[in-house]
Amino acid sequence: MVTNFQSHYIPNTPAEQDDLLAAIGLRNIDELFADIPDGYRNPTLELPAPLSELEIQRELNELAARNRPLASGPSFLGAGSYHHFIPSIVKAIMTRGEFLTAYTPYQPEVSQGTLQVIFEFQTMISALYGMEVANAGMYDGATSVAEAVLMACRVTRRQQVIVADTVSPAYRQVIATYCQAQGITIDITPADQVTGAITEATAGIVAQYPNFYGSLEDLQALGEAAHADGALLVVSADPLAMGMLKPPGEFGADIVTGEGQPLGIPPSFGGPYLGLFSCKQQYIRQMPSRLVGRTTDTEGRTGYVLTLQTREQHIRRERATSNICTNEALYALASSIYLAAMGRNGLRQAAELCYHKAHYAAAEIGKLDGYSLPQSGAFFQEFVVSCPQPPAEVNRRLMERNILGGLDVSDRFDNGMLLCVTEMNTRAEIDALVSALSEIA
Amino acid sequence: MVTNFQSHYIPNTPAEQDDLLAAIGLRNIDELFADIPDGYRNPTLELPAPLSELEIQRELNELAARNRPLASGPSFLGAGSYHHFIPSIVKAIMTRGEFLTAYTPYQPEVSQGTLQVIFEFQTMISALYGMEVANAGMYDGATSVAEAVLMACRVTRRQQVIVADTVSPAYRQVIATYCQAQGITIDITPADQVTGAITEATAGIVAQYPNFYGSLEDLQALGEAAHADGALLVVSADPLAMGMLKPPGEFGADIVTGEGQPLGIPPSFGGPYLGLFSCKQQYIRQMPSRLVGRTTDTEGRTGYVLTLQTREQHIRRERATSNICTNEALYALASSIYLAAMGRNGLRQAAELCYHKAHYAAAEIGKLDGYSLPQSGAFFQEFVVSCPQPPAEVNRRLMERNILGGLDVSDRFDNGMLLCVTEMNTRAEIDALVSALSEIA
Amino acid sequence: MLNKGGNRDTTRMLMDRSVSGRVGVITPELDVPAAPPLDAAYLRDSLPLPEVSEPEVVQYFTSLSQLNFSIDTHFYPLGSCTMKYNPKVNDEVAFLPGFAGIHPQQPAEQSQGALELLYRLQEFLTEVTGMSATSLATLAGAHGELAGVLMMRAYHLARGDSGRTKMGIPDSAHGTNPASAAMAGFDVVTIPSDADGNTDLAALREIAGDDLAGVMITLPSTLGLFDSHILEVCQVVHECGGLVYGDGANMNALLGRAKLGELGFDVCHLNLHKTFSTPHGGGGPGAGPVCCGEILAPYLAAPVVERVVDPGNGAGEFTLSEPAESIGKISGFHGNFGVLVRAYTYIRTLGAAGLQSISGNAVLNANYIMHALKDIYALPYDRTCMHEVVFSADRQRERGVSGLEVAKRLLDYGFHAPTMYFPLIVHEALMIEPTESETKETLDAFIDALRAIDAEATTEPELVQHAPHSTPVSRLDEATAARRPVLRWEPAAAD
Amino acid sequence: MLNKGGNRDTTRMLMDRSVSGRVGVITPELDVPAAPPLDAAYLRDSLPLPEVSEPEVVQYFTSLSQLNFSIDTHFYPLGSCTMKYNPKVNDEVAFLPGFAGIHPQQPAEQSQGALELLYRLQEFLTEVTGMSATSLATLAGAHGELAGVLMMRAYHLARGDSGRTKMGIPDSAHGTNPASAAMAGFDVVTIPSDADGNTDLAALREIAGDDLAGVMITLPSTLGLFDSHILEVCQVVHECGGLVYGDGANMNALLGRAKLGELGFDVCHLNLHKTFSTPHGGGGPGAGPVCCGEILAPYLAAPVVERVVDPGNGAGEFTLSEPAESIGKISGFHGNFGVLVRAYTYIRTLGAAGLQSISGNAVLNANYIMHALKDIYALPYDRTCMHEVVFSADRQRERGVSGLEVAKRLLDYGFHAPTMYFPLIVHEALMIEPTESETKETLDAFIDALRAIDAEATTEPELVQHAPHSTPVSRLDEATAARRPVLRWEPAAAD
Ligand SMILES: Cc1ncc(COP(=O)(O)O)c(C=O)c1O
Ligand SMILES: Cc1ncc(COP(=O)(O)O)c(C=O)c1O
Repeated sequence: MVTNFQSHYIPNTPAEQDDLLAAIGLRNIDELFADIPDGYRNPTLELPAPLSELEIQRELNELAARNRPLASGPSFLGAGSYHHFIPSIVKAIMTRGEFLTAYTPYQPEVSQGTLQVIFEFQTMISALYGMEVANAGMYDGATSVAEAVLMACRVTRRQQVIVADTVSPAYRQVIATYCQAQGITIDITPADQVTGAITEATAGIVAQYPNFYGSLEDLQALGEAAHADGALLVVSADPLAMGMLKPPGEFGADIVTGEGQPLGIPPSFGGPYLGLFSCKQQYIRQMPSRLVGRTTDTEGRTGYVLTLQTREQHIRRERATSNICTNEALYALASSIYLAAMGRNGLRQAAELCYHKAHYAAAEIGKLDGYSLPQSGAFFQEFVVSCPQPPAEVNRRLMERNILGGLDVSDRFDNGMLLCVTEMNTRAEIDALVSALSEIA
Repeated sequence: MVTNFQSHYIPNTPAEQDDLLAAIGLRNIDELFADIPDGYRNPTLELPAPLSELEIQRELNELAARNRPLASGPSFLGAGSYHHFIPSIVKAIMTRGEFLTAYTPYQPEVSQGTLQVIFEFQTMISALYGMEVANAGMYDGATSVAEAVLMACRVTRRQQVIVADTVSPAYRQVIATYCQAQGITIDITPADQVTGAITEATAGIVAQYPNFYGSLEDLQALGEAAHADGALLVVSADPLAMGMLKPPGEFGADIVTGEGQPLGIPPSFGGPYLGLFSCKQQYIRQMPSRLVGRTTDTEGRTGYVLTLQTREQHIRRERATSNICTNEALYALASSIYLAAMGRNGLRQAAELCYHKAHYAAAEIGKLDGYSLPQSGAFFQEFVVSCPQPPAEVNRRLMERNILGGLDVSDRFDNGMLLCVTEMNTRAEIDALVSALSEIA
Repeated sequence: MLNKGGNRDTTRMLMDRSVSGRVGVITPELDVPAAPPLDAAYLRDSLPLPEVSEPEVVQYFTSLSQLNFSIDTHFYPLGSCTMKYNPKVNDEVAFLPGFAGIHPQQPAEQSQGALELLYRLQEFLTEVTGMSATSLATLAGAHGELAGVLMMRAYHLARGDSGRTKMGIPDSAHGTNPASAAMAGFDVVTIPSDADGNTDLAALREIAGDDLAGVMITLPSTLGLFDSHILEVCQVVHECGGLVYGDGANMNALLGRAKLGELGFDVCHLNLHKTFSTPHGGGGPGAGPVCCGEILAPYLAAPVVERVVDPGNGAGEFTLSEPAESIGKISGFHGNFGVLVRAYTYIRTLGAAGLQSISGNAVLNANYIMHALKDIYALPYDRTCMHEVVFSADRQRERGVSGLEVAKRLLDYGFHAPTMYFPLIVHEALMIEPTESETKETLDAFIDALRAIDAEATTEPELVQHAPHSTPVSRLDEATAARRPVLRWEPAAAD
Repeated sequence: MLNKGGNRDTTRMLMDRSVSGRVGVITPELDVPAAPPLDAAYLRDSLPLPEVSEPEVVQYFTSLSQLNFSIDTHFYPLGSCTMKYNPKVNDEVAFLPGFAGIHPQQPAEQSQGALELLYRLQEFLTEVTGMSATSLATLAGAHGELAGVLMMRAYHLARGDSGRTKMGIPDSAHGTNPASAAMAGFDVVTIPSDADGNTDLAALREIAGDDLAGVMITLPSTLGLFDSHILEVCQVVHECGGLVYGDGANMNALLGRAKLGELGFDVCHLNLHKTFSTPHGGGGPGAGPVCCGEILAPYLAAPVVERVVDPGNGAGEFTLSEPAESIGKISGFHGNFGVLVRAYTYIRTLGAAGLQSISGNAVLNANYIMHALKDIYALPYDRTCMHEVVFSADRQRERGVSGLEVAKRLLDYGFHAPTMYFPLIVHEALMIEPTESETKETLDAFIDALRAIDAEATTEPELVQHAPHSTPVSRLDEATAARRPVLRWEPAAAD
């Protein structure tokens, strides 16, 4: 027998519950659970006692206070999650109950809000990447590129994929996880040897743009080499960088994925983020997850519906193009609001700010004794610095000055630290970093 | 000639502006301002250069960081603005654009949301105060009681008002400001001498409940004495205390006002707050400001409208019952949500928590060497402590321990400090205060 | 008839939904020993508040909100109200714990950021109006008016000039002007407008005597016109020893185009909820700061923020203070701080060029509407308007359709109605204020709608007369509401 | 036709509104020397994004939102989706700068609060499911399934048991189950349900061999039934060397009523966006943590949070780690942290008694609906249901009205439709899940609506067949949408 607890989230009172029970001819709620075998029913649940909202607020504020937010001091950590400006309107709109507390638009007549937003999203993501179609239904950047690998294999009916070693280590691991049971071989190959490694068995090659270490790969060459052997070029591209960079679509990429977080989504300790996924029109029936299409209603009015659902798990089950059901729709909304607000000029300006500030920082750090920039060539907002000491130590000493340093990439570069500079970093912050580094040297 | 600035808040571009100008036969915007006399047109405006939203956020965050929020440590300051719990739903709902960006419901057909909320508000405020009618249109607690004084004079056609000296000093000052040009005499009278001071010339007497120093006045006696001479009893009452206190209406009060801030409104450095105003039915045509009434539409459906508008400035002009137009409607919404959520039981519990915690704190402080409680008698959540040192000094030393102490009331009580304890103060905080005070003694 | 989804059905009020035992908030357990109970004479017996759960509260209020028109959802050209876009960032910063969570009486050292913001805002508004000093303590436009006219009174009295009992107010003035003047003890004298909608100078001269405390002038006027005699108006009033009060509610037209102080005004208020875009909230909160010239500065309402400079190190500290001859405290604390934060943010976002662009576009948009409709709707004053245009529906009236009905019909077209029947001196007035934050497309759609309604007035007058047809409720019986007022829920009145 | 208010007219898409030169966000000026320009080969020529102002963005998206049904505005009894009230406090805390503003890779010392929260949540979910360990890295239910079946695979392989290629899945299962099994390389074998809606034990025994990796059982099943053979099911599978996966999407029925671990499940996922009330967001984000018993714990997806105790002072520190035999990393970072914060908050708010009250009321409400309607709507399995009830519209079908049409007609009554045509084994299925957070009044109104629609099926079948009639759009042409897909805005396609 379970004691009753009148929660503020459960309207019906014990008296009302008794009314309902009486209507169905039962005496107590426990009788509803008679199918649970004896001995297994009503186990004890060892959980802390419930808290009032006042106490909850206090507890969560205390937990939150033990983390250092990026905005609380100069921060130069990127590496897959970025500190970018988010206009206030994003949160103001996405927290509207009509968006927040709806679900997948299965009933299009009463879900045009969500559906039209997704159609906007598909439009803008296609535009950003220079691709013909984009979906709206991937979890994050990592799983998106993993799904792209699976799709490349489906499209080409080949089982071998080459992944450049400049792709995010996390992405490479997730690709491996997704492919482990599919008989797909993943070859992690130095970026400059990828074109040479392609064969007629290659389903696709995977590159990141800018790559994990900040540099810009030669997508043109990769695409030509891949296509020459009937393989697909899969690119994972930073969507914000698309504000200034030539999009992968213009280099002939077949599938372009990305992490949508830079587009109006807070870093939030790694999630929820948003997987971006776009491809050439000819492959749409092999695409994973959700697509929204435009159509008309019985009175000829324009409307939007989920479409090409026969690819999806609820129809195709084990032969679906992916198992995805719930995804990150709310963040497709967030990034749509973000892109709408930034617009053509704002996104370009934001990208340019990142570019110039990062180059200023790199140039200044490059001048410091003991520091060097091991990579040459074009980069966007991230770059590797070789430090005079182990990056962990450098970071520790930066944090003494309340500066969050970069990612330790000493596995690849001698005392390498991957730094990221965005439009959020003022010149004063960059100068503070440079002078702190000079003191640490 | 003014340079054009394309703000993100102004959609039309220079090209579109030119289209509009062409449509009306002008060449530039300056021509629209030809009526401004030469030499006065387009003055220079010395203002700092505009900021992007990113920079605005940074600047405002910096300014905000230089203030100490009540929640950042134990806080025992009340004295007219209180630290109470606000359920998250209040902000979630009141920031909805449909409420936030509407105006006074002049067009009832498209303002039923605001109107029905106000009707709920009037209902709940009447209930809280035990009064027959409440309006929704006063600025704050101080101006509300000042308007009540003016109304008492209108109702009685008398020009003398007695204000107990236990009424908030700020309220007394605002009453004086409002009455300065009306030929009304305000007598500030010791609370225990008010009944004796009433004459047939007295329009009304004003008491606060609990009074400014936390104690509970004998409203019964005040009401009887006032009514015996045809004067009105005006009470300014803390609405949250009404969760447990007998309401002024039950003591025969004629006009009951209050500061609505405790009902779900953040302290916000003193505003926006919410004036509460209620009275007996017989006086409604003398009430100031806005009232919403229930009625029906042409199809017999229930609906709500602004009513008894002939009292108001837009109709009655210089003979209106007050000059109020814009007031604090959004906070009437906030407090309606608050009261709906707290409900019968929650408000009582909140009031009881304040009561018990304050009494615990008072008892513990009363035991300390050097401290005493100069007031006897019943109190709610505030009480005066006589300190062994000047309150300013005690407060300074409390703040060294990150404790915000009470208001300095040494003008009235020897080294008196007015402390407030609410449901937000944990026992640990109270104990920390007590032990800090004992160290300071 | 179809019901509307259980809980979310807005026809049931909170008390109709109340069920004994439902809980909307859980409060913490008492963590101190219970005190002896309060004397029963002070304890209430019953607390007739509703008992509903949290989901019901959210669903009910959310559903109610959808019954409103608002700027975020509808074009809202309500004249004299400046229903412009309200930036979300302004709300966001106002909710920062360092602003929303601070106590008005905490020591100044604990609130330097807030005080500095107020100080800077005082400076900004002083600059925008061309005045010398500003008090932020007043909570709305009318409240600012009250403060301003009390200051005028105090000024005259301080000079022993106690015979100035009259306040001149144009016939076009907003109702708050005479109401405020009356609260300040003045007798209101109405100043007529001349044929062009300007102040009738001859009439003004007639009342300009030693019993005139001053005049309250709205600039641009509520006819949406810039008074082309404004310099003379100020001169006439000053010459008789009076003062000129400026109702700055319409300042959206003049930002960076003219400064009231330079034109000769002695004191004015601004409506931050209009010109400076803090949200109207269904009827407030607003803020009505008062700005004035040198001679009136000592009388400003308390408190004002001062910067006290340490002569040693030059560091400034901000404190609240009371002007020497202050009319006194006029509100509980220091003004509607949350609104002031928003206005500050707005000004910082726009700067001088942005403010000038606002007035330019606000005026341009109003003139565009004026030109597009004046062939159809009567225009009592055919001259360049400022931020709003006042039409008369006289020509529609001839076909049996009133201004009110035209306005109501606009609701069916998805537009909020203009202000109706104000200013009082224009017959069947329709006062349209588009603001700068609307697109050309919206203006065009609105113009089309008003043209279409005019056509309907000929072809289907009943359609217009009985509008609106597509709103949550139709025309409401206001007469009965006022005759037999039902002002709160009562068990018997439940449907 | 009436237009809908200019800017707020949702029929124009962003690109339709775009005007060259309009600006939605102002970016800061560059405050460092400009770098040499990027090699032109990397520079894009054009960026075909819209150009709109901030007010337009707010108004457009706000207006779009109003086209949706949602929990906050409508009863949403969508079966299998647990559309319960989503507490606002959960959102509020998730947005705290100390949560929303932290980087997933900042040093553990800079994120101890976040890690401790994750650690505690792992413990809570382990306890709720009666398992031994939990990984929070999976981003939705299906993602959890994938992780779980990969763990089963890894377990068998680690034991050299490589012939287990089959995964048994009931015919009533959600589509994600077979899709996930396929992604993990398994051949799906369908297990039929018996006449009572339980697993057909005989059929299960038939497939239980040494090629069976395991089964994926949803409990309660998607028929809304608690499988009364569940102990035997687990036993049969275990006896043949297989493992039992639990799809915990329906855990709202069982919170504190039964623990999957105790019943014999080896691994399961939970849908935090269902059972633990994080908002569904129009289709996500969710979170699908995986909980498992001792034997599968080494295979959990990385990372998990560990508490490392300093042996010196006993102080604990939280770190991310990778389980010994982990199937690997399955998402970019550490899971959908913002969702996890919400679920944590929910559990802390409710405690054990609260969770039990949820399941009790969820099941009670579903049974109440079942009893109130089963005389009218066919009930394929006439037994106590759990948190949802699956009817068949067969009897309405006889009168020419399909389940889909009944569902669409509910929209006119202001209710979201139930899940239709799922589970696949029920003809004309209507799957209704009321959840615990709805009032009796709402349930009654919904019951009345379904009874009324049944009556309409007799009296006015066309009314039902062509429903909905009162929604922003009517029935949409899905066939053409799929045949000639238009998946993005194109200039030519503009209306
Ligand atoms: C011209 C004019 N003056 C004064 C006011 C009064 O301002 P408030 O409503 O803020 O009191 C208004 C407001 O409607 C107005 O339009
Ligand atoms: C029974 C069942 N299993 C699995 C899932 C998949 O969960 P998700 O949508 O989070 O991937 C669902 C969700 O709809 C479900 O109802």
